[in-house]
Amino acid sequence: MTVTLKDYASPVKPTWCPGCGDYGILAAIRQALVQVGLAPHEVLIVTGIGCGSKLPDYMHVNGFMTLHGRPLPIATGIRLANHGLKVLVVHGDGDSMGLGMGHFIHAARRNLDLVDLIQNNQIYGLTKGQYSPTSDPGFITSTSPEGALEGAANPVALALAAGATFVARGFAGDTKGLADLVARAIEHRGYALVDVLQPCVTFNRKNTYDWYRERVYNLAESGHDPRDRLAAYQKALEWGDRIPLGVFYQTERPTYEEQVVALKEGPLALRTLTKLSLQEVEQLRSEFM
Amino acid sequence: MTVTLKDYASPVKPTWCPGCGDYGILAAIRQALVQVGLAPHEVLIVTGIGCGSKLPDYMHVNGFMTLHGRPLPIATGIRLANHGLKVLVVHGDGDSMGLGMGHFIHAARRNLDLVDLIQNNQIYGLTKGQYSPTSDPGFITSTSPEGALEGAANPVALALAAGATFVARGFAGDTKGLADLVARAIEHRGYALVDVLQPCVTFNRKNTYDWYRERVYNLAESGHDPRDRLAAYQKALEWGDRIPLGVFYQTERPTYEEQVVALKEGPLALRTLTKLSLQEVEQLRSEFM
Amino acid sequence: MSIINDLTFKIAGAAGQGVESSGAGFAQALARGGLYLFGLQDYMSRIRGGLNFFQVRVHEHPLYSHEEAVHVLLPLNEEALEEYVDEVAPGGGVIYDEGLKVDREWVAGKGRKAMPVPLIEIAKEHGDRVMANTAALGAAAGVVEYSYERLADVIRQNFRRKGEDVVAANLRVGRAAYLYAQERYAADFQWKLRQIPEAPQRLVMSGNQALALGALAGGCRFMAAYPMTPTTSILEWLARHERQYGVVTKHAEDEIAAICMAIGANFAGVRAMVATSGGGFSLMVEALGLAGMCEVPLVIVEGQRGGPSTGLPTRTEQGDLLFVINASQGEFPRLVLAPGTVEECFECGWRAFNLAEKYQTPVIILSDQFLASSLRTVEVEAIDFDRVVIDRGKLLSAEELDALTEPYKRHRFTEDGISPRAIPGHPKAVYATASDEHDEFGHITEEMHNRRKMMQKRMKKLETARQDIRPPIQYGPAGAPIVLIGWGSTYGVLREVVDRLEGEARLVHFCDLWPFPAQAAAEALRDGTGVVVENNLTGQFRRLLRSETCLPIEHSISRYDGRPFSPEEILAGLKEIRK
Amino acid sequence: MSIINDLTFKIAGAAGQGVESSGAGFAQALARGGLYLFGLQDYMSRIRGGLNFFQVRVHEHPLYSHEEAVHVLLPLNEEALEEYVDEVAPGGGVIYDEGLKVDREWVAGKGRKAMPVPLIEIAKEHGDRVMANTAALGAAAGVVEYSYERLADVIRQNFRRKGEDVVAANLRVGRAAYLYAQERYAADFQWKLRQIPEAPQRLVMSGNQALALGALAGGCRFMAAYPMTPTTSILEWLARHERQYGVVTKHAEDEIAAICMAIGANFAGVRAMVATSGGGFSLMVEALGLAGMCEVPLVIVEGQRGGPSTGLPTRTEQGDLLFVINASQGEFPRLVLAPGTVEECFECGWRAFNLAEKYQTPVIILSDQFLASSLRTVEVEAIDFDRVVIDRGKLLSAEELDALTEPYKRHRFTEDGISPRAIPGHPKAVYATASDEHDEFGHITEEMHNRRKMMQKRMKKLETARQDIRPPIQYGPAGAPIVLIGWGSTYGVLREVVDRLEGEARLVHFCDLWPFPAQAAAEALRDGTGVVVENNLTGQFRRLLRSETCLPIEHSISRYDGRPFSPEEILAGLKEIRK
Ligand SMILES: Cc1ncc(C[n+]2csc(CCOP(=O)(O)OP(=O)(O)O)c2C)c(N)n1
Ligand SMILES: Cc1ncc(C[n+]2csc(CCOP(=O)(O)OP(=O)(O)O)c2C)c(N)n1
Ligand code: SF4
Ligand code: SF4
Ligand SMILES: [Mg+2]
Ligand SMILES: [Mg+2]
Repeated sequence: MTVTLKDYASPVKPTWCPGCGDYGILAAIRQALVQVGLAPHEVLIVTGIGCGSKLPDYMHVNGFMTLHGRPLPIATGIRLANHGLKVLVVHGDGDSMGLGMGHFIHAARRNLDLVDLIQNNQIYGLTKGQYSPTSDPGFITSTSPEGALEGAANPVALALAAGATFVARGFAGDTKGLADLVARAIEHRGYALVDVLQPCVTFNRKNTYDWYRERVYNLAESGHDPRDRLAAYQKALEWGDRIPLGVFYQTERPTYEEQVVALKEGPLALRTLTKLSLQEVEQLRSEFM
Repeated sequence: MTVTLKDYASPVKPTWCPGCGDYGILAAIRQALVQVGLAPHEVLIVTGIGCGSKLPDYMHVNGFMTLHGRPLPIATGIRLANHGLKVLVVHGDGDSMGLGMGHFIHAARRNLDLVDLIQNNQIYGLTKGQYSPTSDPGFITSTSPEGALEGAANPVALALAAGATFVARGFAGDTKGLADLVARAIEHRGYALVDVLQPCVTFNRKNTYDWYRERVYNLAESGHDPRDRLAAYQKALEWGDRIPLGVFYQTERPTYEEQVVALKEGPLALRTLTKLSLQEVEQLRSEFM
Repeated sequence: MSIINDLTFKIAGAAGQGVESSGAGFAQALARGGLYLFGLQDYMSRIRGGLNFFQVRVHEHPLYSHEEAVHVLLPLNEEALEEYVDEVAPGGGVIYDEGLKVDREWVAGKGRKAMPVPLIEIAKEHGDRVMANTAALGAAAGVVEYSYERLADVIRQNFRRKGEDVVAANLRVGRAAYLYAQERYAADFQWKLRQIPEAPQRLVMSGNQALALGALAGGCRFMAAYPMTPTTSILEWLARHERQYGVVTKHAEDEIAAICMAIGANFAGVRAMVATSGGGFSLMVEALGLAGMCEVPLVIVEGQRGGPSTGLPTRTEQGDLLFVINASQGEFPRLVLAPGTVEECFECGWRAFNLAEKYQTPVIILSDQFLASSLRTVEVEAIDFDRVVIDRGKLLSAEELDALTEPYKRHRFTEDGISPRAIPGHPKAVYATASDEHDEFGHITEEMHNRRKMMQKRMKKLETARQDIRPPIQYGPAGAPIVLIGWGSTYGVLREVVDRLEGEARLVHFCDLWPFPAQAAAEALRDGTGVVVENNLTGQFRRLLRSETCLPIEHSISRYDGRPFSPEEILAGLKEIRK
Repeated sequence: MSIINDLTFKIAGAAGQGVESSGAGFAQALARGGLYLFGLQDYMSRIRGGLNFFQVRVHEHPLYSHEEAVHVLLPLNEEALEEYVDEVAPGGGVIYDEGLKVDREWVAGKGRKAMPVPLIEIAKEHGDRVMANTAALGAAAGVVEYSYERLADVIRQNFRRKGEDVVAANLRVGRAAYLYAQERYAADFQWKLRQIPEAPQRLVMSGNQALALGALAGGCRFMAAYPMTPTTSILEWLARHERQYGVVTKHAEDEIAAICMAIGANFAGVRAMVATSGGGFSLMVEALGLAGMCEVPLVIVEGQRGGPSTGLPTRTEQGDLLFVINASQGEFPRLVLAPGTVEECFECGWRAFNLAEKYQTPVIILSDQFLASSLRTVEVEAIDFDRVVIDRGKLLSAEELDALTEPYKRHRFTEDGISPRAIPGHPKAVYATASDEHDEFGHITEEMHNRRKMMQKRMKKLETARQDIRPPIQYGPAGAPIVLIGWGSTYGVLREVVDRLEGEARLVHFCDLWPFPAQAAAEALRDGTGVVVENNLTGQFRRLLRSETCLPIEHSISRYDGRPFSPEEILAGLKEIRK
């Protein structure tokens, strides 16, 4: 039985603003899942809190809409409990680069087999337009009346420095390209970052569809070699007139799950839970005698 | 009146294990402060919780021994309240790279004028020897009985990716060299990371004085140009047989404090707090009419 | 017969349709005309679409609460009309754009007046389509025959930044709609609004605004926060005033950082605060204890919303009372204030900083979404800047420090538990303190006797602070048989209930909650049938009262669907109880 | 006259001198001989230096508490001798290395026997200098004339990993010191220890160990934590058993991550827990509410230590009771269990997982440093693996899911509030849930009626859970005039006090604290003079009792210096009260 887009259809209507980049991301994720042939029950999407984090409500899929900033550690627990599930983390730039910054770095170095997709609109959408860690310096919002004073957090550069094994950037305005990228991220064995440029048509009047379109270019087409970590880092620092899209870096390293001895026999969640055997009890008791 | 080492002397005897690398760091910090000519009342050392974080108790200086993982945001508040104080953050690898990872990245991109010194013993000392985010992969401890399964967090690489303006590494076994490095960090205008390799003689039997001594070499002597961010990144990834010490990267960028309009007239803490003037009251009221 | 200056106006529509700005503009126009108002906001956790409303009750006398009945409904789409038409009082009317698909018969059949106006057409003809909301306000004013000039004032002010032309066009649109509606519907519409000649100017203010203003007046010079409904606007308000009032604001990377920054700033000698909601406060709990332990002053605004967890993020609740009183490991002194009105918000705003510095410990202001976002007209003198005092407690001046003859002890044992405080930077008062138990100097020690004295010293401050804790506010006739007991944001609605019950009920309202004013509470509650009214499910205040006074209050009225109480609802609840 | 099998032995010295390992070894040797013991640990928050001790009380009958008087003191340095010599009972003695600078006259003048032994010399002569602690244990055994063979057993076991030679050398050292001390001092020393022939084997276990063991037995298969005294050893213990028992442990990057991981694992269908102390729990507060809201089972061990903030990180306190009961914004069901003994720790360990899955909500096990680290001998059957039940509540099996005919509703409204639960992965039960208020399917909604029903549904679980809440345990004669009231780790000491007061007092001990067993409490406390005994300053349990039962207990005995109660201290407190 092949999976089709219809399998992922949900009756719930998105609450996003018309034109929001999140529609493109939703379409791309659905498309990617169909491309790789995963059925809804095989997939679990973990999100934070923010406009984009409502995504699992808008498709037919297992989902857990958790806390602002915390989907990554929750996904970690899910993967360790059931590495049979394909886990996608989907969260905003506030989620991932604000409250969740620590978890983000640790997830990258931990290399669990999951996809980490950032809906990066460079703004706090759901709380109505404050600047975010990824906002361009000088960006004026209600909490940065004199313009953002900090250097922007760069998910791609940070993931590289943290040791991520797959690092990519997509654009919500290019559903097709994004779907391909997400499909590649799903197929990557290990932690896969997909930083998605996502226009927020309501609160970010700077980084619009047009603003991004004028700047983005394709890394693969430009001859970038995704096995070269240093080149990837150099590309990661590029931002402004030209913004690279595509896979910055990909490498192989054992996943965390693979290395956990207790998981060698298969997912924990699928084992039947039984009482300790008499022999086990005896052995444990002997520790205390 | 010149400042001498004696000015920083405290009657309190350190509780550290004999031979602990923290003694070297304490000596280096005192030495550096004397070198740059700062008196104890001009300095404030903010620490977290861990063996090394007890440091302010062992010298005569303003200090705030705060929470595990939180000295950076506390130091941020202190700097914004009184940028007349020279602020040093001193904390462990658990502090800075575990609980405090998010704050670390944000501190680096924020570029407040402060020194961030990590007592990096690649272990949790005070809680008796669990592996830390900076532990070498494969390192066996009570919480990593099969060896640490994650890539080590690399403070230098992360600080570079986050946009830090001064990034250095020192070694607690070389007090003199470390003192110089700390002095340079103090004199740097902006966020200055000093990642210090600190032997824990009790719990880290791998990364010992000898282990480090056999590997460390001096960046400056090796011809590294600290203005080259890409080269710095390349050097940052070096770890194993050879471990670079010294300044990886230094650049100039306006500090955060400099950009805050409300701070242009000098430190907030030194202004006299008065009631609003009649005119101010009138103006504020008019907003609501 | 006309009903003059006593009505409720409700504008409702999708997020993004301008419900809030229109409602606020109309409210302002009414306040300018000397009328009192109470404005209630209701919005969903989404940026576009859904259904929001802004409801303004208007009167000649001061108002403290909304009420359920609506007299003029202004739905901006069909859904809003359908949802709210039943709230319209018999004889009341619905003003809507002619273009909406509305069955006039159906509305009339419900006994409500359907008053279609070609709002979009008028906007297009006299200005631009985007001015349809101006037309709606104009029409509303026309139906109730309120002075168009007052609305024009507000239009002029609000569109000033967009240029002369925009102002002029809006004025034309508003007036055309006014005349259209007045001509067709006013004669047949019972409710009227008239401006009060020579009425004094008043302020229209929300709880958040009053709090921010109070904080600024009270010397707050640093605020760190992470955006979170319903307190984001406090940060935003102070950020807007950063340049002119020398207050530094920091949108931090998370709530833990925010509270730590505020602790750092306070430690360094600057009055600093944070504002958040329950979820953010949850993250602040560890650092709260740090402030308590190290005796660092700190002001925290906790604006409650529907819980648990993310819950109902844009709605109201009083679900965090016992949480904030007991939050963080171990025992240390804290003060908790729960203002009930805009005036109390302003006062708590500055008072909290005095208490925090006086007792060198955290002070929590417990607000909620309803209080934070509801608007009220208040007299200019009620927001009393003259009464503002800046009392920094035992803060040592540079001169006092110069004169020190003994080594400075940051945590000196004293009778009242409060140690003279030096801010770091003075050569005579170089000290380090620690979140570990410490001695008088701040040095870490585990020694038992010191420990006991330090615990006693810190907790002594809570006892000392009782001198500054205010007894509950009582309203209504002493000896009334029913005693309504409330705290925080229910003040207004309970006051209204007391008024309506004319002698049958009185109100005991708690603003100062911790240390709990047990004795005053026991006295105030001695007689009558007590009814605790709370916006939560488990009766948290009732439990607190029992724990602190052993007074078992039998009755309670509770609501926990994210919506504030209406007076009607409480009256119904009381009827139930008295059965 | 000799006193047989009733003494307290105390080894004290600097951190790093081997106080803990020596004490534990000696304890084991005694337990092997059929004796009962209670071992109390006391250590500072530093890795080397300072002053730590390990105190072992020994008896022929089961012990539940330490007591103050020491009979054999084994100081490893001068400081330890000076600090503790006064605790030695008249006639008791001090065994120490000849090389220590000790004024024998001064010790003798205090009425204590000075018993110097050339421990280091003996160690050097028969083995190696590092074996001085073995010599010390040998000497101690010699003085009380305990069977050297039992000590030898333990030496053999503990040094096995270091090779034959090391074992042999230690055995020689121990024996030499034994003989030396016996020869010189035993005749003149009153206290003796004799092994009990044919006594059954017993377990020597700490609270942490019992908890970890109980959790493992109860099906815990995932644990995430961030190291924090006093619960780190739970993580470490499970980590050691990871390979053999298929339990995954994760030392997380922080406590927030730890609880989130455990929530993720539980959500995915694996019994998972976290362990921390108050500071770490503070950081977990937000996610606690997530589990409550999304109905995810979760077990949290909170080992209390001296607060507030970092406080006294290696010491004990019962300061977090009201915090854990009220933590997190909004209202949701949680259960709180506070075991008082090693046996209760084991039982709570597995019971908590059943409760968490049955009610699909967080269960908190409230322990403390004293309970976590004190050792006790318990009968093998008391750690009762047979009674362990694994009850996963309304967890739907794959077969049940296959048979579903209607769309699966994760949060279905039911009579008892508990919805049948599917773990994600089954094609018939694809669902998403949210920390926002949601409908039965898990979809986000702000609708009022659903909200009220969902709140009621969740809180209904707390009512349903009352069926599993146990009444307080009563010990001692019914009708005794004094009623000692305690919770958690004070069980043992209060039981001892009851025994000593022979009929004058009884004990009411609470393990299950939330939902509070109000009715059972009221019944148990009806008669007698109540005295609440708590390891905190503000009387948290007393306040809880008042809030839940309106029972005002007049008397209390409290301690808040980070040290556990001794029976002597409570007896003195009672005397004070009875005056
Ligand atoms: C602990 C906590 N703090 C604050 C919030 C309020 N909050 C909700 S969404 C959000 C930010 C949203 O920004 P982002 O993550 O970029 O998502 P977007 O809305 O832009 O998609 C914030 C601050 C929260 N829910 N929880
Ligand atoms: C919130 C919190 N979690 C855990 C702890 C316990 N703790 C104290 S120190 C420490 C780790 C120490 O490691 P590190 O930061 O590397 O410092 P070191 O002792 O090695 O100098 C931990 C986990 C704590 N104090 N606070
Ligand atoms: S506010 Fe921005 S991010 Fe949120 S739904 Fe609207 S367009 Fe999208
Ligand atoms: S445990 Fe390690 S880090 Fe801590 S004081 Fe001892 S040597 Fe230093
Ligand atoms: Mg965003
Ligand atoms: Mg360390």
